[in-house]
Amino acid sequence: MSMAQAIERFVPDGSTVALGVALEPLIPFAAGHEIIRQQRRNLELVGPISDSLFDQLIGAGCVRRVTAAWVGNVSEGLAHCYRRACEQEVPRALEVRDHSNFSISLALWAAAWNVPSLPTRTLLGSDILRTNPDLSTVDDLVEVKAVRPDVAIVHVQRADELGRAHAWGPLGISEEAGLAAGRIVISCEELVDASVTLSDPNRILFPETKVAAVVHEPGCAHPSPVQGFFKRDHAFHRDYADRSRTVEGFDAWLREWVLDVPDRGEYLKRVDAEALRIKQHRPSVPSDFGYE
Amino acid sequence: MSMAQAIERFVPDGSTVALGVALEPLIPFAAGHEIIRQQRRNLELVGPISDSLFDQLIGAGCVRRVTAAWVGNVSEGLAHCYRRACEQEVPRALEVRDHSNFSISLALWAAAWNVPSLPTRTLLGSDILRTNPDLSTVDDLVEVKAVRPDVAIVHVQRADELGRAHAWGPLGISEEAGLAAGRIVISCEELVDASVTLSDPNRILFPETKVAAVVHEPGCAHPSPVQGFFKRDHAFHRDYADRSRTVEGFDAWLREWVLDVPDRGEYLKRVDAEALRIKQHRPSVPSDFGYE
Amino acid sequence: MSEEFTPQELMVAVASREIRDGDVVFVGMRLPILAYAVARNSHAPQARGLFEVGLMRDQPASAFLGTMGDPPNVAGALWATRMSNAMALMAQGEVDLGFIGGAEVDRFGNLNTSYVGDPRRPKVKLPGSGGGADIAILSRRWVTLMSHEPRRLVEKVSFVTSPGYGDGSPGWRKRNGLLGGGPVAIITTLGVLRFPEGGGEAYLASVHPGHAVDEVVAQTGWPLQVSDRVSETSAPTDSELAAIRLFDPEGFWTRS
Amino acid sequence: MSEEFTPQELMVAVASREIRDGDVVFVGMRLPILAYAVARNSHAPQARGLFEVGLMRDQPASAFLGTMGDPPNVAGALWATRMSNAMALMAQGEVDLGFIGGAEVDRFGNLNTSYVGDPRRPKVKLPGSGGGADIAILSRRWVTLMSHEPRRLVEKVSFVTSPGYGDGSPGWRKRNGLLGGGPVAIITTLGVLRFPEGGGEAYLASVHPGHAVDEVVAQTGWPLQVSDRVSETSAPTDSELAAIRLFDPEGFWTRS
Repeated sequence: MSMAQAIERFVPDGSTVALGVALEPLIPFAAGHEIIRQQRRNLELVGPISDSLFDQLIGAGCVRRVTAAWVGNVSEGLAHCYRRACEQEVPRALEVRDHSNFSISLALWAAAWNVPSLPTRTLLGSDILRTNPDLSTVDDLVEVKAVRPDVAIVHVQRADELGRAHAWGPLGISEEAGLAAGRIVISCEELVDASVTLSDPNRILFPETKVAAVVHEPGCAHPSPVQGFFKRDHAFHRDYADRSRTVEGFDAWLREWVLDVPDRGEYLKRVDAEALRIKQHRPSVPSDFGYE
Repeated sequence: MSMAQAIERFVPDGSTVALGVALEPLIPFAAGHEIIRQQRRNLELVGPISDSLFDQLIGAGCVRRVTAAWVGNVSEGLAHCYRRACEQEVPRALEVRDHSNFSISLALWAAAWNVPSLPTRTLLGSDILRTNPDLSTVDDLVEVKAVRPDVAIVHVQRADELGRAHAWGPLGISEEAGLAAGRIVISCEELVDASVTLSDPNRILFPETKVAAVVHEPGCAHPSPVQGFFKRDHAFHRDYADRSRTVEGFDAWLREWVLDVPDRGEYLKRVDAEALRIKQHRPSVPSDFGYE
Repeated sequence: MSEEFTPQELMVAVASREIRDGDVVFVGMRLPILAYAVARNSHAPQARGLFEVGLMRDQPASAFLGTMGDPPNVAGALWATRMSNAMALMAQGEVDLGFIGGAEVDRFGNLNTSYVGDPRRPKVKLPGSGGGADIAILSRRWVTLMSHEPRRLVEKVSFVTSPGYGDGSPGWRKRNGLLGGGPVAIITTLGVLRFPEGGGEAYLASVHPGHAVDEVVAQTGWPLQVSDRVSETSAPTDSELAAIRLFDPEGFWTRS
Repeated sequence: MSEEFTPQELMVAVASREIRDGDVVFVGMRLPILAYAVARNSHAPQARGLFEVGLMRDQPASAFLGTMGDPPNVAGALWATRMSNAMALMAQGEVDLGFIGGAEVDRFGNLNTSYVGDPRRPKVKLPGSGGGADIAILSRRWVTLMSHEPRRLVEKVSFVTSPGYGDGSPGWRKRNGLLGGGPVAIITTLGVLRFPEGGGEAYLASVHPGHAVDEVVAQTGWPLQVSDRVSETSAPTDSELAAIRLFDPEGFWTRS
């Protein structure tokens, strides 16, 4: 399935979408750009941090609510579209449900385990408790209400056609986001045979029964890094931070990198992907799944 | 460190010990046998199911309390020492805190996250709620009180000297048991160089800061299986089930297989380990952890 | 009846028919593992098996399993994970069918696998719930398999490990917050008991070949209701038997 | 002072000295990553770094990091796991020291990284907590680094994202159920503020070379208490500077 088809089918207007769940790596920018091109509206974004993908979706007017621990540009600081939305309702008003990293994870575990909320000792004494209606205090514990995304979009290093996805490196809140979501859209650097994924069932991230689509989308995560495939494109992040300071700058950036780009293949031709490609391989030592 | 030293140092009388946390595979029988030889007393055992290791420790008089979902012999049925302890206080009275598989996992997650309890929708309508004081009902939810083992003893396929352990196959409640425990004793089939374990940090089961000891103990898990190393010894389980039906039979079994055996090396000479050894290898396809 | 079969083989065949194509099946140990294998090999090629040890499979394991954690069950698995993740799927209603073993069952489908007699000083200490209570409460529907004896099919279980329809009153499960739908069948060595739509008291739906309704009633520890349309259980087909014997070649589960 | 250094380099050196050998350090982004690298290279060879993305390391990464999730930080990691597992260690009190960045801090060490002004219509929307609130509440002790300006060191933060000592009253943290010990230092571009044993109001403990107490007081948004024993902050040593420049060769964090 193409990314355009996957977004068309599985991210309707009004969806609650988990994105960027591995934190800084493996952020599915290509999915976000397709959402923007398809002019989705009234989305709720769910994630821990987002390293400018949330900012782009907000700036493009796709987003009604953000449920997140941090929205910014990890190496550059503030998120300018996010600021404009919160401070000036430009391009539209935005509801923010603040979390910490730990509490957004617990909100997803609550949904994964199908309980109304989970308790934690974090957030006690924080004003986050005052502004997010999904958090409440009982005795010396905070109750974190379940957050159930309609769909989690997760980029991984490799997957097979049937949705068995292998990801490695830090996983952030990938697992709970996928389990909590109604369904999962997988995007992958490499589409591999099932003999590869099933050779290591411990590395399979999700039950295939939750996976609605597999999109073979190399370079999906640019400018975020992909262990074994791509380094992070720091300069690209800096350029985005600079240009998104003004509405005009952001609009020009969006035209150049999203609206006037038909798909990821075309996008990658405009990036020096070779310079970012990881060339020295460090294969893991295999595990023996023999049984007889 | 030898298993004898590890048990001597990290499993004092009165300890709460998590064992058999991967369920049927990787059960650290050698650790249990050493606990019996060292005549530990008043232990609390924590685990999901135990496939006769708990039964042996109970029959040997080491155990004051069992907090578990199931105590028996997975292929053979009832656990005879466990029955005698519960029904006749032979060799001593035993307190049982019944759980389901899901709730014992949650009890350990509660400890891992340092909250007093976690809620769940399982166990509603079950009499388990009536007998286990660690479970209570609030509205339509069950609160599962945290269970914090002093030590978790975990057998794995390979580990390095510094405690980075690789396990594969189904993991049951290994992760939450290790995180919940005050410390972890690792036993491994293969003691490997750190270059092996660090080649795949995603497969490292625990933070090394929790690992108190690494014991190189091949065959530790016999008669339970170890993916890639040993098949399950069904006949051995059946023999144990038959002989443990009576106190006398159990005592003779215990002398033969535990008390009169100095260590695991000697034990393995009395087993047809070659027949159980897994000989056909099925290596996982490596993942590329390259970064530049 | 095309050839001889054991009571266990019949039970496996009947159990396999409870599996619908596309079901996610929470597979217990012993006979249900075989039932899953048979169903996958015949009418339910799209079924998925979920094992509480932390595995999902499509194909049955290609060698004999003594336990669900045995190495052949891991090789080729679609997911090897933590138990709590498998339970998460069940808590979300993503498990269509579960199998539970039991030592005792009562007329409302409540199972006891914990204590016969007073739990403080039991006459018999049974192994406990394992995942049984979880399946009984959380799976969409479930089935239990049991030897048909008056001491096993009892008026009232002395301990409800895995709840069926509780006291049998309408809406008992919903009123008590149980998410799943409850038991749909008790498959015994003599027949198949089913429950009315929405739950309640078990009734005899079919009698296995070679047995009679009166005999089944006599072997049941409560006055067993018998369906007006009680039938004879269909014997295992040749292909069902072939599959059972393929996956249990030495009769470890079905001939002992 | 052996050679020229930037204010950021001094801050990194000072921060690294907060790390004790054997500490598990919850490493934030930017300057703290460098501080961890410097400490490991000098007085704290047994320290471990924990990253909220889900990593534990001993050795600092052997190539430049723009974020903690960059590939060089994964290669050679001691544990690559889920964020919630890293948080579990911190919730258990297994994290000795945390670093938190902040836009605003007040006299009681409360940090704001969320909203300047009314949260319903903020003057400035800041990125939010990330793991900041978690570290502030759960780590045994923590440190923040900040540019020393009156608009950043304020009388009262408009929003407490990451609590320090709350309203500064004795026992505020304990009374409110906060597990960790709270902030121990605010390392700024001008000096180092510390807190009395048991928490309370920050005081000026040392002034960076080239700056004066009066200047620091003037740049602080509340009447800053000054220690009787206020000293000059020790400049970065040659080896500290060498380590900083080894891990930030292009001055991405320390020279911009």
